[in-house]
Amino acid sequence: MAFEPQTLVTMALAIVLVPLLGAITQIFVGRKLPKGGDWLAQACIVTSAILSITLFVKLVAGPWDPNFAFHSVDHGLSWTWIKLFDVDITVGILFDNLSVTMLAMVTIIASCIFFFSAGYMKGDRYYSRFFAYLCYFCFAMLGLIVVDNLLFLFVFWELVGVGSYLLIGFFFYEETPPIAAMKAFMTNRVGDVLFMLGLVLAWQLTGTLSYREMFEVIASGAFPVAETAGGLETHAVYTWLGLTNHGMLTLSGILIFCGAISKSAQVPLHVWLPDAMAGPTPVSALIHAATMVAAGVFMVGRMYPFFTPDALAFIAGIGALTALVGATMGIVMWDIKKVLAYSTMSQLGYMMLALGVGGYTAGLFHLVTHAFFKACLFLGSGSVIHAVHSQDMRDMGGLKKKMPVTYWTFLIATLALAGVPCFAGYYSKDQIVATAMAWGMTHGAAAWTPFVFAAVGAFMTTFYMFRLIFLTFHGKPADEHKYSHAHESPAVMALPLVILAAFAIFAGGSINPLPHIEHLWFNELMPTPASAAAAGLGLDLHLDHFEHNVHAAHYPALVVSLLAIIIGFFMARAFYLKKSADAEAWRQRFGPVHTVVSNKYYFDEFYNGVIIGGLHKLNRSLYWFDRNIIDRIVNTVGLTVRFVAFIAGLFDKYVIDGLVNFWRWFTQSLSSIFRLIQTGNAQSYLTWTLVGVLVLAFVLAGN
Amino acid sequence: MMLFLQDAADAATEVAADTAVVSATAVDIANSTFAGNLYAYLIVSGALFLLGLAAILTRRNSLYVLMGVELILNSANLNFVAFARFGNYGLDGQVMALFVIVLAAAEAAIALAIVLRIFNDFGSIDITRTDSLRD
Amino acid sequence: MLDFMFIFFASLALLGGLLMAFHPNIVHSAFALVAALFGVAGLYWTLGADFLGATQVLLYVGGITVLLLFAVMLSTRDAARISIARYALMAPIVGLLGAFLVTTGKALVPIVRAAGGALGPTEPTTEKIGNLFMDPTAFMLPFEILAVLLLVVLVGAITLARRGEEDAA
Amino acid sequence: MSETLASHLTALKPEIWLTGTILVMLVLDLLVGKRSARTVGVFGLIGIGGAMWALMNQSSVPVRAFGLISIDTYSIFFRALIISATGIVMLHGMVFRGIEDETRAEFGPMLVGAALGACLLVSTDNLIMLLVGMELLSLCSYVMAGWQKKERRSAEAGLKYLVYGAMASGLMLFGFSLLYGLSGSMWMPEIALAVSEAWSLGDAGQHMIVVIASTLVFVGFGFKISAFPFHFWAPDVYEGSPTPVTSMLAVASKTAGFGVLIRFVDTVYLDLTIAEDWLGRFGYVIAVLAAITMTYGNVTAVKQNNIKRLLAYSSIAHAGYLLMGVAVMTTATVDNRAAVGIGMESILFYLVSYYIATLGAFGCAMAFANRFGAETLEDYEGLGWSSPWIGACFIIFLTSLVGLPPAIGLIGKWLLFKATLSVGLDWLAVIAALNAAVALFYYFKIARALFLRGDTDYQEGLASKGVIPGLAHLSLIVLAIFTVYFGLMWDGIMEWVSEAVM
Amino acid sequence: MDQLLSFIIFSPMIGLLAIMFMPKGSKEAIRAIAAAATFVPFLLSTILWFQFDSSVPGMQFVERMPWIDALGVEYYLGIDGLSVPLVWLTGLLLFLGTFASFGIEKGVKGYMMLLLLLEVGINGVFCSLDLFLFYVFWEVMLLPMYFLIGVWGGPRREYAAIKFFLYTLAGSVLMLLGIVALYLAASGQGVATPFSIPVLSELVSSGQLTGNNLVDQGMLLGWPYLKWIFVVFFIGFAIKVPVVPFHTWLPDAHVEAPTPISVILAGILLKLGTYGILRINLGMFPQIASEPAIAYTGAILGLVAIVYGAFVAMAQTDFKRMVAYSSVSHMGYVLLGASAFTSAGLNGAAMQMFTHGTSSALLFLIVGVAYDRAHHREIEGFGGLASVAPTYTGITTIGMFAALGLPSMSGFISEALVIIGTWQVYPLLASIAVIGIVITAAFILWTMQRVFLGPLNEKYKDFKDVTPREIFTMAPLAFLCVLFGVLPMILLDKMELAIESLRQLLNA
Repeated sequence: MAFEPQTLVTMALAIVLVPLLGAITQIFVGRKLPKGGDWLAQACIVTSAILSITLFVKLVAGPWDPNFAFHSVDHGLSWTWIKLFDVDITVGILFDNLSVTMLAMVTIIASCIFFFSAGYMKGDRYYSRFFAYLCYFCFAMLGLIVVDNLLFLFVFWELVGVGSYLLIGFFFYEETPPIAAMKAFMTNRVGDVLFMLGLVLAWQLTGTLSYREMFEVIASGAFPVAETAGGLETHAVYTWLGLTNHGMLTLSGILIFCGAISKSAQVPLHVWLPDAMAGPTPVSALIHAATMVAAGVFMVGRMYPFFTPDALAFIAGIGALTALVGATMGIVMWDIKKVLAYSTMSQLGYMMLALGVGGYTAGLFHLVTHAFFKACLFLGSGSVIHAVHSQDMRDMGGLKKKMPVTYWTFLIATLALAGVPCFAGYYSKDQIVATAMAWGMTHGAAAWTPFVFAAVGAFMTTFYMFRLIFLTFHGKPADEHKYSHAHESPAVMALPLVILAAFAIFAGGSINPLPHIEHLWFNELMPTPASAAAAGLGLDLHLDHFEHNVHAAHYPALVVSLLAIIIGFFMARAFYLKKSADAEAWRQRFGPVHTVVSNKYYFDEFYNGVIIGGLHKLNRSLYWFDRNIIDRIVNTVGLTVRFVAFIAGLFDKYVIDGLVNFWRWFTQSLSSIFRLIQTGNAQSYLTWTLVGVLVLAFVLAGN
Repeated sequence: MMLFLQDAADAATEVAADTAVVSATAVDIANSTFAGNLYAYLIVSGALFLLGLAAILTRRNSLYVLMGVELILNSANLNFVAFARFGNYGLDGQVMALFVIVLAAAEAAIALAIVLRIFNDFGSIDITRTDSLRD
Repeated sequence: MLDFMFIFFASLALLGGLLMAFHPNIVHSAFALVAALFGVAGLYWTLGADFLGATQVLLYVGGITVLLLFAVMLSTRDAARISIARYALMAPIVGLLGAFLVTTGKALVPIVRAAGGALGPTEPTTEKIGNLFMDPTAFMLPFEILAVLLLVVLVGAITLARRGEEDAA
Repeated sequence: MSETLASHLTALKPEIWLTGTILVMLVLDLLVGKRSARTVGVFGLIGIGGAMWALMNQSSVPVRAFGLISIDTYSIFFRALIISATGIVMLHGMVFRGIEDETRAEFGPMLVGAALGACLLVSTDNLIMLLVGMELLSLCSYVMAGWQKKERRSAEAGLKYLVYGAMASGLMLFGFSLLYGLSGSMWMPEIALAVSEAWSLGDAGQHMIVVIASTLVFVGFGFKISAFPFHFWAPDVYEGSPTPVTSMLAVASKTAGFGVLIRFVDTVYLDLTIAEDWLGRFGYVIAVLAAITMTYGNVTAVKQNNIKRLLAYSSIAHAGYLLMGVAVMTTATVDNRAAVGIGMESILFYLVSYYIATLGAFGCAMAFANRFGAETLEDYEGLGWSSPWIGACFIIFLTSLVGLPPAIGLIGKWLLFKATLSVGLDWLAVIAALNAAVALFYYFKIARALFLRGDTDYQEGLASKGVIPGLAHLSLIVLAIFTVYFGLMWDGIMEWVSEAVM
Repeated sequence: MDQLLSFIIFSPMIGLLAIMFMPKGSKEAIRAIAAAATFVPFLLSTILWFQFDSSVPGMQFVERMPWIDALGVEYYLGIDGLSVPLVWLTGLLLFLGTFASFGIEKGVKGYMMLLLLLEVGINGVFCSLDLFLFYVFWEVMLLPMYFLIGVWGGPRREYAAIKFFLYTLAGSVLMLLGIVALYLAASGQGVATPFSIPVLSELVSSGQLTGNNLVDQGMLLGWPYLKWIFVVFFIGFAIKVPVVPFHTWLPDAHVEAPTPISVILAGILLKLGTYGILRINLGMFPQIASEPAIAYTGAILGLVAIVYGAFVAMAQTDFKRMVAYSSVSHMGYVLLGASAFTSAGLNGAAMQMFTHGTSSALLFLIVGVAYDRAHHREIEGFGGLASVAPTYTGITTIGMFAALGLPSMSGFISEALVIIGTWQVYPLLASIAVIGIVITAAFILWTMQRVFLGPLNEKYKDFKDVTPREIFTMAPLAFLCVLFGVLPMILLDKMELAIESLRQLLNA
């Protein structure tokens, strides 16, 4: 161990809290600092980056130990956050290869983006606030990575959501960004509460929320709390649902995965991601491409031993579907950022798919590599947008000459994304396709779907990326005016592009196009963890068989991938560079399909019309119900009174507010009747009195 | 008016001494059909009571109401005296009657003062017309 | 002799009462009331209440005379009007009360007779009553209070009436 | 004999003080005349204070005076209420603008006369004394009701009160005569013996005597306490009378009425030999009357616009509540007289709470009438802002009348309800509870008018400067403080009450 | 400081008296006195907070002396972990509320006096251990509140005030019934102090008090006597909470009440209902409360409040009404958590009482700021305020996020604890309850977006940002929202022992 536990924890805290400090400083005094305090924010994130890289070098690159894990809890370094009779939430730091790598990746990308932003956001009205938000986001994201506890992951999970909300809605004075921000937050909220339910269920099953303890409990097969939980409803509901421990574990896994569905923009909760592009481009690069959206994948990776095979299959299915759906939509978009957004969605689908089919390493590997090249792509697009002040690709073209740095870095990242051999993306993506194929081979029939989707997706990826490149950088400028004003971005923006492009090439850790998978750095460091769920439930995963198939699938999958890339590239070239094929004609040919896809499969319409519209209707009816029924039922003696009031028509104005008025009406009517006696005529008083005397006498005399 | 009442009290004592001649002997009473019969007195008192009520209930002039009350008081007094006499109850009944007579006189004095005010204010002493206080 | 006295005074009282209650003219009614009260005074005498009877005559007749004077002064014709409806209303009330009184009286008589036994001769009461009024253990207190009452009430009545005169002026 | 007389008189010191006060005031009236009506009033206050002082010094050992009066804790309790209320009313009468200055000096003797009558009324157990006391009270009240010179409604109130009162006392007297015939005595304990004998041994005819006599006697008491159906005079008279007189009627007169009613019921009907059959029947009627009275009072009050009239109906309603206690008393049996104590205790306590709050409420009504000539709810709008102290006091009194904490009214109601429930008259308690809900409406109509309606700007009213008006206002504040203080610390009152019950 | 509680309760009375003798016109002096008079109990309750020993179970700072011997009423005060945070919150909110009231110009004197009286009542309720005393204090709050709404309220204040009054009065009448019934049963058994909460709790939970002496076999109309009392108490408190069918007074009262009064109403008064449920319904009748059917009913009522309140809140166009309905929703968590009888659930419920006290108070202050400047509260009528009022928007963001239960804000802890605690017993209800979380987030963000974000509404281009005084009233609450979100144990630690003993009682 290179560091004392104490030091490690201090470093971890520094990594997480320094950006928070930056955020707080920025929000309160940022405006008063020279240059809007951007240097301060940059200093903060660079500090984190340096620390993270140090950790990476010392902990990961140094010992190179696949089993490395540092639990600060083991060293008595933990913080008891909540301790009640039956709730004990103690949080500590968890460093293992995954988290340290993630830390390094996030801080590096974030640093690049911080610098890029200094150029991109220059002169913005809320310049310093932007850095405050960015810092805040980094704090949350880094916190999410280092904690050893699912609840805290959830806490930071939500906080990154807030960061995202603030940043998407950064141009809050415009019409759409706030709405997009709200949409993002709300969509995430839906997933998050399901996540929370899953979390609660997991907590009930295992009695803890610490990753390691959870896995241990599950692996031991003892579900202490689940078995002892009594209560009127629990038993009935579980019995009714026929839920066994297995079922509950699967349910819990799926619910937890629901969090990832929204956070990582998986179908059907992906709708927020394209809209989130309303935020500033650096934000899209950092949050909606490299880090936050990947948090879902990270979480699934973290919780990997927890998922039962059924849950994993579900994950794979959702991932595959997302990969394909995202890619199809990427093809038809004209907005440069939207294309990238759908591409991100599709790639996240790949990662999920990989995790689902058992390609733990492949999925996470893709997470890391993708982060770099997608960040690079977004920053490149930001550079372009910065130059032409438009996001529509139909306004661009021929920018290659004007913006060489942007072009080349963009191209490198595109190649990486397409999975062209030797580039970082190739290694991870290839593994994914291979694993998917192996899964198909192992489980047969329907299990081939992920592979098919992945392959088709790979083709589409290449197609839309080159479509993007050709439309933007090649060909003739579509808008001469914009073209003439376009220029290469300043160094502060260009340099990050170059750095990220470098990572896009080298992050794979190899430039050997035919590597031995086991020897890729990532595979060496992060082997697939043993499934605790399977151990606990006593399931046989046929891992040997699967391993064998992965090996077997390696080369066939490579061939398929390459074919897809080549076909994709040439088709794109034909349509958009050479114009040898008429894109419009093909579009006509696929008319209905195109309509559906370019309308994003009508997801938004469905949500807006059916869910949100329905919700509003429901709300309004409930409010009506509240004012008109509950208020009155409780207030009035009942509807009967109201009915009578209506019929009589005499006093319905008195029934405005129930009991108060009804009672008032009642007593007042009675009062009016009683008052009739009080005529002011003393003689009649005397008469009444004597009548009273008689009645009294009769009553008293009677038996 | 005060003087008048005091005079009246003095005069009453004198008259009472004179009327002692009509006081009856035991023999007289034993021989009398009506005067020795409590029923007879009760019937008279009851009738007066009812007549008083009738006046109160039927007449609109407020003075009638007062006169009706006088009748009722007298009927009660008659009861007191008759019971005292026939039940050999002592003088309490008569004392009560005496008090009632004086009280009734005082009441009448107030009644007249008030009726006078009513007549001034309302221009009528019709009891059914003084109904400005009502619901 | 007593019977005669009784019949005479009782008739006087009853007839006076009847007239008072039902005569349309208030002046006649007032005189009828005087007669009735006088009749009652006579009945007191037949009962041996000599002092009481005398007081009745002097005080009541005096008081009622004053009352009458004002009544004549003040009464208006419409006030004397009698409404048939009121009689209709009055009849059952008075009738029922009368029935109650009859049953009550019937039950009372034997009780009183039993308590009284054979009737003794009547005696002059003036002195006894005077003694009672001066006896602290008998009726001294109410008697004195009555004095206070008369004082206060008459001051009050005068105040009320005087202001009435001022108003009228 | 003179020694005896002296000892009799010693027992009646407060009454002597009162009588002396009447005489002094009358003489002073002649001496200082119209110029200084308030001087007369001050002497009246001093006299009442003296009476109060004498009363407080009376020993709680029962004494009989003049063979007719029993001076015991019970009568001390009632007389304390009556005399102190008279003092406050006197104070208010001295400042009330409705009473003309030229007759203000004579007003005092009337008031004290009424108080004297009331004191005697609650202390005696002899029918003759009872009649004299009641008539003294009534006659003075008739005069006072018609006191206001320029107000023809006052004359009307006087007439109505007189007519009604005269007939009621006539009927009561007739009832007395029947009781006398039955028992041969004017003394309640002896009457009690005769009544119980007549009921337990007698036939239907003898029962009828008891029934008719009781009914007629109850007319007289019911008139004083304004219980249904003998309440008809109350709204009209309360509205028409000068406000201090109204509070006198509502407080002292009603208190005295209850004092004598309870004594009568306790002595005559609750005698140990009384047949339970009668008591049950009588108690049932009382309970029904209580229910009707409170319901009638509360419900009719809802539509009232004139504050005094509204308070009059509320006072009728309170009579209903108080009758609940009488109903509780009647549930006592030969073996178990506990209910008498419970019932009496609750009535007496309620009377205290009623006394404070009603005096206060009418006092506030008087203050508003004085300053702004306000009589109706419309007149009252926004006045709370112009006279915040009085307004706040008014609210406190209303709180107490409704029976909300922290005012003493709550405790009074609590005790009454508790008593009612404890003897099994559940239905009565339920009706009373419903009534409390109705009562909220009209009480808060006043509160609403005072503070929530109208503009909140300060309205210029007639200022009343000087010591006496200051004292009058102070009396309201003191009463308000009492309302809350005794609402929280009612131990003392409770002790006093249970002592009075013996 | 043996009489610390009495000092806390009655110290505002000194200010009240002082104000009483101030001339009507000297508003500034009156405000200053009021601020000082609310600061004293705040300071004292802060001392109380630190003096309170959370490692000792049971009541602390007990003051006990006979009051009304005839009935066995005592002056009996004491606090445990359940009441300490609420007492402190009362001190804080009244103090801040006084500052927030500085803007009120009409009838300052009366207003401040009523406010101080209100504080006396509230603190009294939280500290009373004698039912009679409890009831007296409970009612002491009623009238000041009625007037504060009815006099200083909005256009329909009268209606709202009367509605508030009638509802809460109905509640307190029911409560009184319960108290009387308990008293009758206890005093019938010769209990010397038949109003004492600890004594009664002991008797009831040990089965010594059954009402057998009053009704045959302790049964009344087919139910145990005590169950009736339980129900009566429950409804009485439920009206105050308010639980859904009885909640309609709340929006009206809130909408019409002046801002500081809304703050106090939402921040503390609603807690009185849940406090009563925890202290009396659960603490005194554990056997009845833990009957499955009753517990489940309570949980369902809580659930309905959560979901229904959130849905209805979303339909609101009036900013304040929306916040009011959100209170209905949030208070539902308390009931839901309290009905689960798990440690997490009960702790969550208790904590929710506090956290909702801070967050809803903050929200009402926020609404008040908008209303002060714009004189309306239509959500649609604003827009883009963030451009002109950044500080205001910042504080609002914290308040809103606290209300929607964002992790790191206090609301999250309590809601999560409630969900965790509920899930153990009622997984179905817990799963439905999360709908409330989603909807809450929806309407809060939606409001945020319509009021603060988007293009600036030109009408409000001169919208002033918050003044230092307003910041002073809001910032502490915002700070608390974050503080207890990050360090929940500060609060939970105080409550834990009290809750744990309650839990053991319920699960016995």
